Amino acid sequence: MPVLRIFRLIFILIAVMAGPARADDAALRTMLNGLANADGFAAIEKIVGDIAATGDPKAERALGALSSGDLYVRKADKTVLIGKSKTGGYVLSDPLTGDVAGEAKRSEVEKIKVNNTLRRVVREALGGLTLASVDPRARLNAAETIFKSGDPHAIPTLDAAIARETDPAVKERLMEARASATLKAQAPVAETTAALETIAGRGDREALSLLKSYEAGAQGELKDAAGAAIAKIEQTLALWAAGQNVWYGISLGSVLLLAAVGLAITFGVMGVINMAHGEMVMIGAYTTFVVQDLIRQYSPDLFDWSLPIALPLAFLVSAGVGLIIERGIIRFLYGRPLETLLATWGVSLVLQQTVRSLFGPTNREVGNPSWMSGAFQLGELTITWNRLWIVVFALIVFALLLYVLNRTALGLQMRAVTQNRRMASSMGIRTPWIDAMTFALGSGIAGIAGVALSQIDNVSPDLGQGYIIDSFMVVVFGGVGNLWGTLVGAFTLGVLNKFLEPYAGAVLGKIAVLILIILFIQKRPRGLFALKGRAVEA
Amino acid sequence: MSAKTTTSILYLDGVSVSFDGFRAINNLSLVLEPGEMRAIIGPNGAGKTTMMDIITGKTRPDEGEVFFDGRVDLTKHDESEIAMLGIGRKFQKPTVFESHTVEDNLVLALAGPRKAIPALFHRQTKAERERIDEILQTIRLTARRDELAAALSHGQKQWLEIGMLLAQDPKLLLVDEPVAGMTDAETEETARLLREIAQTRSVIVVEHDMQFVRELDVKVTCLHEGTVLAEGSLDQVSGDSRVIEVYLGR
Amino acid sequence: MITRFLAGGLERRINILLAILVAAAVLVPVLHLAVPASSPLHMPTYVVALVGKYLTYALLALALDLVWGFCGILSLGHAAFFALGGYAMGMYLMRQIGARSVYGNPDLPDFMVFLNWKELPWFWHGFDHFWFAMLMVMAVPGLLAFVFGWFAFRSRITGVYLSIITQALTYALMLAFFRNNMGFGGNNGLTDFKDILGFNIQADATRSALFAASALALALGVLVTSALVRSKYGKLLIAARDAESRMRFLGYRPENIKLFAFTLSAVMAGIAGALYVPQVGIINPGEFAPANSIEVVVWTAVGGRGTIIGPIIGALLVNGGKSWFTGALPELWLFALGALFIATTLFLPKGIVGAWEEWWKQRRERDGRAPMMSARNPIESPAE
Amino acid sequence: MRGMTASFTKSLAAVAIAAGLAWPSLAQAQEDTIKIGILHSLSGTMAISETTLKDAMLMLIDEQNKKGGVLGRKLEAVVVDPASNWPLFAEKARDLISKDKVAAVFGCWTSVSRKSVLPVFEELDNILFYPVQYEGEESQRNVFYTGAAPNQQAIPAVDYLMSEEGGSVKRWVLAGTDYVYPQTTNKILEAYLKSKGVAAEDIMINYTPFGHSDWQTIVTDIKNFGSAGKKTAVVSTINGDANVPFYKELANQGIKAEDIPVIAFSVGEEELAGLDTAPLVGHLAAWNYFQSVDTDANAEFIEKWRAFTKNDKRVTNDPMEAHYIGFNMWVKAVEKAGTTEPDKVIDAMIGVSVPNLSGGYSAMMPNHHITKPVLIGEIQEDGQFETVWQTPGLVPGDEWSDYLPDSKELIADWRAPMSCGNFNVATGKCGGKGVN
Repeated sequence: MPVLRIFRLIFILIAVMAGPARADDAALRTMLNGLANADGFAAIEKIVGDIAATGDPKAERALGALSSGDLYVRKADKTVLIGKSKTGGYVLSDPLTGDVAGEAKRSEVEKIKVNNTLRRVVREALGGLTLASVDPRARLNAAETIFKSGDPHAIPTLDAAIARETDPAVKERLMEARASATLKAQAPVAETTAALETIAGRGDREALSLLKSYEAGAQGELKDAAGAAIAKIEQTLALWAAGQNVWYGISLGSVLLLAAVGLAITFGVMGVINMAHGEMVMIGAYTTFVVQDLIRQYSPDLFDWSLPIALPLAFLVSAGVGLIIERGIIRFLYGRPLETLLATWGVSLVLQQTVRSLFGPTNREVGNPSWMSGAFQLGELTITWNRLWIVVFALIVFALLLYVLNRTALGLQMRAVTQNRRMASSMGIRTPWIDAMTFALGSGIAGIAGVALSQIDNVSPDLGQGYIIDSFMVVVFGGVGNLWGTLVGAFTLGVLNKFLEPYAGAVLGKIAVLILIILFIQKRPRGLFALKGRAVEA
Repeated sequence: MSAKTTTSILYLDGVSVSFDGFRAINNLSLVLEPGEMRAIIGPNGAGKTTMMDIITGKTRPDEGEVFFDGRVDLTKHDESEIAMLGIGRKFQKPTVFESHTVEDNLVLALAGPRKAIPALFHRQTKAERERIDEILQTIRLTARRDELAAALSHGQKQWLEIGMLLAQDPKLLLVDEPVAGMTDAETEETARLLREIAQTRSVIVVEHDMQFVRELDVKVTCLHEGTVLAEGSLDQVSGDSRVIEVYLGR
Repeated sequence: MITRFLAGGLERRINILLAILVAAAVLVPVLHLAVPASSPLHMPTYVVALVGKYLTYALLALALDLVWGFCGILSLGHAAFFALGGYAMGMYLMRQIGARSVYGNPDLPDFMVFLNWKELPWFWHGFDHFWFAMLMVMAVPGLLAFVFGWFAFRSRITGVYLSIITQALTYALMLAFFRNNMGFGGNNGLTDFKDILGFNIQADATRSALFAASALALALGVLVTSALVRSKYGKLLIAARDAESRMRFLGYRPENIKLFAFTLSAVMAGIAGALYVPQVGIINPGEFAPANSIEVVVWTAVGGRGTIIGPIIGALLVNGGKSWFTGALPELWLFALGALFIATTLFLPKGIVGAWEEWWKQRRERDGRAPMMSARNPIESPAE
Repeated sequence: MRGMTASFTKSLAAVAIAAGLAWPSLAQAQEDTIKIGILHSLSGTMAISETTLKDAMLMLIDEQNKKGGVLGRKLEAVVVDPASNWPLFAEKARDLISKDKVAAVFGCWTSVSRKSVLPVFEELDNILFYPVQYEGEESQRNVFYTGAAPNQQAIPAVDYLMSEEGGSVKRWVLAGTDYVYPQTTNKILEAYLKSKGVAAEDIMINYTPFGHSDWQTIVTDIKNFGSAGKKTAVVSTINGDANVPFYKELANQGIKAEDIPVIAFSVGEEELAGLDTAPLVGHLAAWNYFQSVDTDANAEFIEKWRAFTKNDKRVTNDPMEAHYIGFNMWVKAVEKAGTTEPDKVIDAMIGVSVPNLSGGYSAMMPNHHITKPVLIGEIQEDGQFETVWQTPGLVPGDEWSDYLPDSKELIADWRAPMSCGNFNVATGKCGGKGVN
């Protein structure tokens, strides 16, 4: 039984805290080598328990390696070593000291298998080992581990830890862990009520989870107290949930904005219905893949820089493809928007199949650099770094684009050409060159959108297809020819979608948004930010 | 409702409209009597076309009254209803059905039912044919009746469009710059045509060409910044100092 | 009145086309059923099934051409009407299975048994009856087109905007039909049909009959379209395409003119879908995919929009090409299709038929004959 | 008008004659090779999964030819592309059988594509080998199902998670793409879990559309559902493309396999190749084969596969193994029957047993499903799975689930007297044959 297992572990931990004699390296090594003969996960679990009982910080390395599946048995002498894979085999090192211990071929070693349950046990063991650690983060984690397991036997240890703790944040966590343990300890009513309050004060999901399981087994006054605490937490969480919907909406909106903003240029400014827009995004994503692949091969240290490196390249590659498309096809079709639709749809098919032939039909792996991975807590909101960066990135791209269109000579010429081609031409603007540049700019923007989307979506030849309809909806909804419209449109649709999703489900929510757009267009055929007056009608 | 409303064919009073804060028409009042032809002049942006848009129902005024034929409030009707009431409009840029023949253009314009389903089973009557022959004569396109309208010259398209207005048999014609892009001879011819039309209908002509306006020899209204600057005979108006200031130049 | 209307559509080229279709409707079943399999004249089942399917595609392309070629409404959602007609037919065919379904439930189709449904949803009632189903084949797409068009045309949504919202429409329908809870079989759609009007759906005679029905339906479609575009209404349609505001100032309501064509076109597409389903044996939400609608546009463009023969030739050629490519050079199919899109818009803006007509006209003029003045197939692309 | 009608009649006659004369005679199919049809999408949305299977089949056929073919004749692959378009599957199947005269067809991935071709195989009496795990609830005379039925994947997976070793899961999220396979699998699992005493409020079912890419809300829901104080696991029947963004979101929101494990039925080595698996270590999949399976047969298979595709990083997956088994079964059955005639081969197939890649033998059962071991694997950092649990013996595929009220009375047996795909043991009638 897992509960028993945890009890035993905690018991061992207490023993450690009480200050038993430190086992020497040899004893630890013997225990470790016992893993070579362990048969089944249960046996490994027992050894992990024994090792943790020694309380020797040197065990940390070995346990960590076990948890990440890096512990091997050398078949020749049945010793347990850490192995890091390299081509054709492993580099071995000592599990306690970390000293290099030679190399081995794939067939010469056998991996010590771990599963989820075992990994959790190891995590808890490591957590226990570190309650007295010098690193406050480690102590914090240890407190969290005990909070979740809530073992009553840990109370004395926790009291000791609380007494010596200096860091207020860690101290708070320790108190909460103690409260958690108190709940399980059948303590007197007053003490339990205080514990309930402490936990309720935490106000997060873990606290709720703990209180709920406590409430299920409690009676009378205490049950009511727990119920009240639960209600209080749930109320706060409901507020956070609304905030969370807004954030998710903004995040979805930023993805839509990225996908659509290039289209706002090619479609909105130039009137080209670019059905190959999605493929420009896809090319940007594949550029990222190629950049990462090269970095992995030649310079793995630069991996965190792969996205900044990929950005300009993706822009150039997509812009280049866009330029070829514009010069080769679209320039013959100006003024015939519906025909550009057909031709660019053809282009999109060709591009998809080309990429499929070059890179294969399967998804390619684009990794998240460390700064794009993981999440942080903002109150009860889990904000993932990749989403946050994408929101920031989308806004930067938008701002840059506004700057280019409104403040640079190229932007001025672009607007001049769109508004009155003949006049612009007679004023000496090279209109064909401006057309090509505008289209290339729109395509290039799509390319850098691809870099961002590669972080959250499939990188496959179909990548673009998934965004093309949504992009058009955003541009049309926002009002063609108006960048601000695209911005507002993207975020409105994103937030709307996310508020509908919890009630209607993902599918119906999306259908509802589409229908709303169709109805909206009836009301305002030119979108949210349409220009009025005589000029637009002509 | 004043007496003026009931007798006039067109009655505009205190009409204003603005686009995104720009006042295109500002407290405009204009009265047209039945059988009258009126020329409207004014610099670009004076609100001439917008005024036509208001009369034909394309643009709704923000405020003011627009009455047709003494009783119909035009602000409550849309373009097709207004057209069916008897107001025909020729656009600044000649707008004809380019992929139809000259004759078909007139056929489609002929007064008659405007519903979709009856059109499926419509057959041309003798009376219709004769009316078309007559109009073709009037607009001097008999020889080109079977050609596509797209093949016509700019001036001929203008005429065809006037012909379509005739076929529509309206009480009031709004004609926007009918002689733009025409030769002198054509211009003269057009003036004659319009005078002929004005014998039986009311007409409003918007034009820049002062020579042409002179040939029409009718009452002139000068618009400026969406409001009436001067009204009277051409000589009176062109003598007005403000008109000279803003439009004719010194 | 109707006969006179239809007779108005007859014209030399249309006659030839109608003759081919009627001949096919008669000859193919004969070659398929009566000629022994050993004879070189025998027409094998797969050819009948394949060409029968193409004919329904041709009818769909013709329906699109009516609104796009003649009225300038580029619908990117026509496959939706096709699919709705198909679903109506599929529902009838499902009801015909009765107790022969795998679970042997006489009252519920298999997928409902699967989902633990206890009774037939209301919208499935009536589909036991062939004529009711046939009515729905036309009514459902027609009604959807009517309602959609009524709103859209009244709001004066034109050109690109209209195209994009028709695409949104079919996309929304696709997502909706994918849902299992909608009661249309979800992703798998409707399949496993047994018989139609009491005839085994896989029997050669049934296939021949379906083929003949498709050919005749296409012939009827051609006749109606041809008569339509040659009537005064047809002229209005083209007028609405080229100069909508002019029409309005002449007192017409272009929205009504368009609405009639749009609805009629949806009904034609629905009929095409209804004939398609028994021949391919399945209908599923994939038919609503926006890409399908775009493909229809390509058939029409390749053949020549604004002509009656064009979309039919386009549908047959492109689908024939697709069948051949996906069999012989599978990797190249998308390249070929993509290139076709591009080449058509760049080099054959009027499609094959349009290009041929132009060439013919030029030749006649060169030969010094009287130029054939005709407004029959005006396909100048209108300004948006 | 008379003239018009007359010209119409004349044209009709002319065309009739022309059509009669122009009908081409058909080329006779060649008889010196045995043709095998390969019906997998090479373009469109399913190309991502199916292209690999086409290559696998080409390799298997190539290997067989090196061994001298079958019945002394060489095999010839006929590859067509149904382009992820379901009606096109039916058209291509008809082409393969009628025009190319193939002896058997290996193909399809999605259920709908299989449903689309079923009538064709029935009508033209040919054989289809279907290599993908599916929802069951079907047994057809002309189809051999070499992928897993729900009881060969879903139920053992849940059993494992309920066990102490698997983490004693008490609370379940059943997340899937909204189509038949997840719907059915989840229905079966729901009934199964309830029969094991799981309360209704401890089961959360969630469906998303195909290609769903914004998983923020759902992953948060899962996290919240998992914080009710009971050990929670996610059973994922999320299809293909949607998995990558799903797992990315999972990793980023910090859902660790130790806390809320996700077990998937549609995520294999091929899908993992498109993912950074480091944050996903420990999440699970249930299959009948993993590339990491340590047997000689598998090592040889992988080596040949990499040589054939000239790519030493190419991965193998479960549906490939299904084709491997199916193809070898077909070869054996043809040799047993002494002919490639589908009718005879179908009868000869039942009882044929061939080695699978996980070290045992798989046999074709009378219900046209096969026996397989069930493996549970955890995702590793290198994109492979490591088997953490395995059924002690082979599990026979159960076409009609015992956990669905309408199918528990049904069985399939294609051997002679019964010869029925949906025999109702309660009424003693064969369903598909009709009551009238």
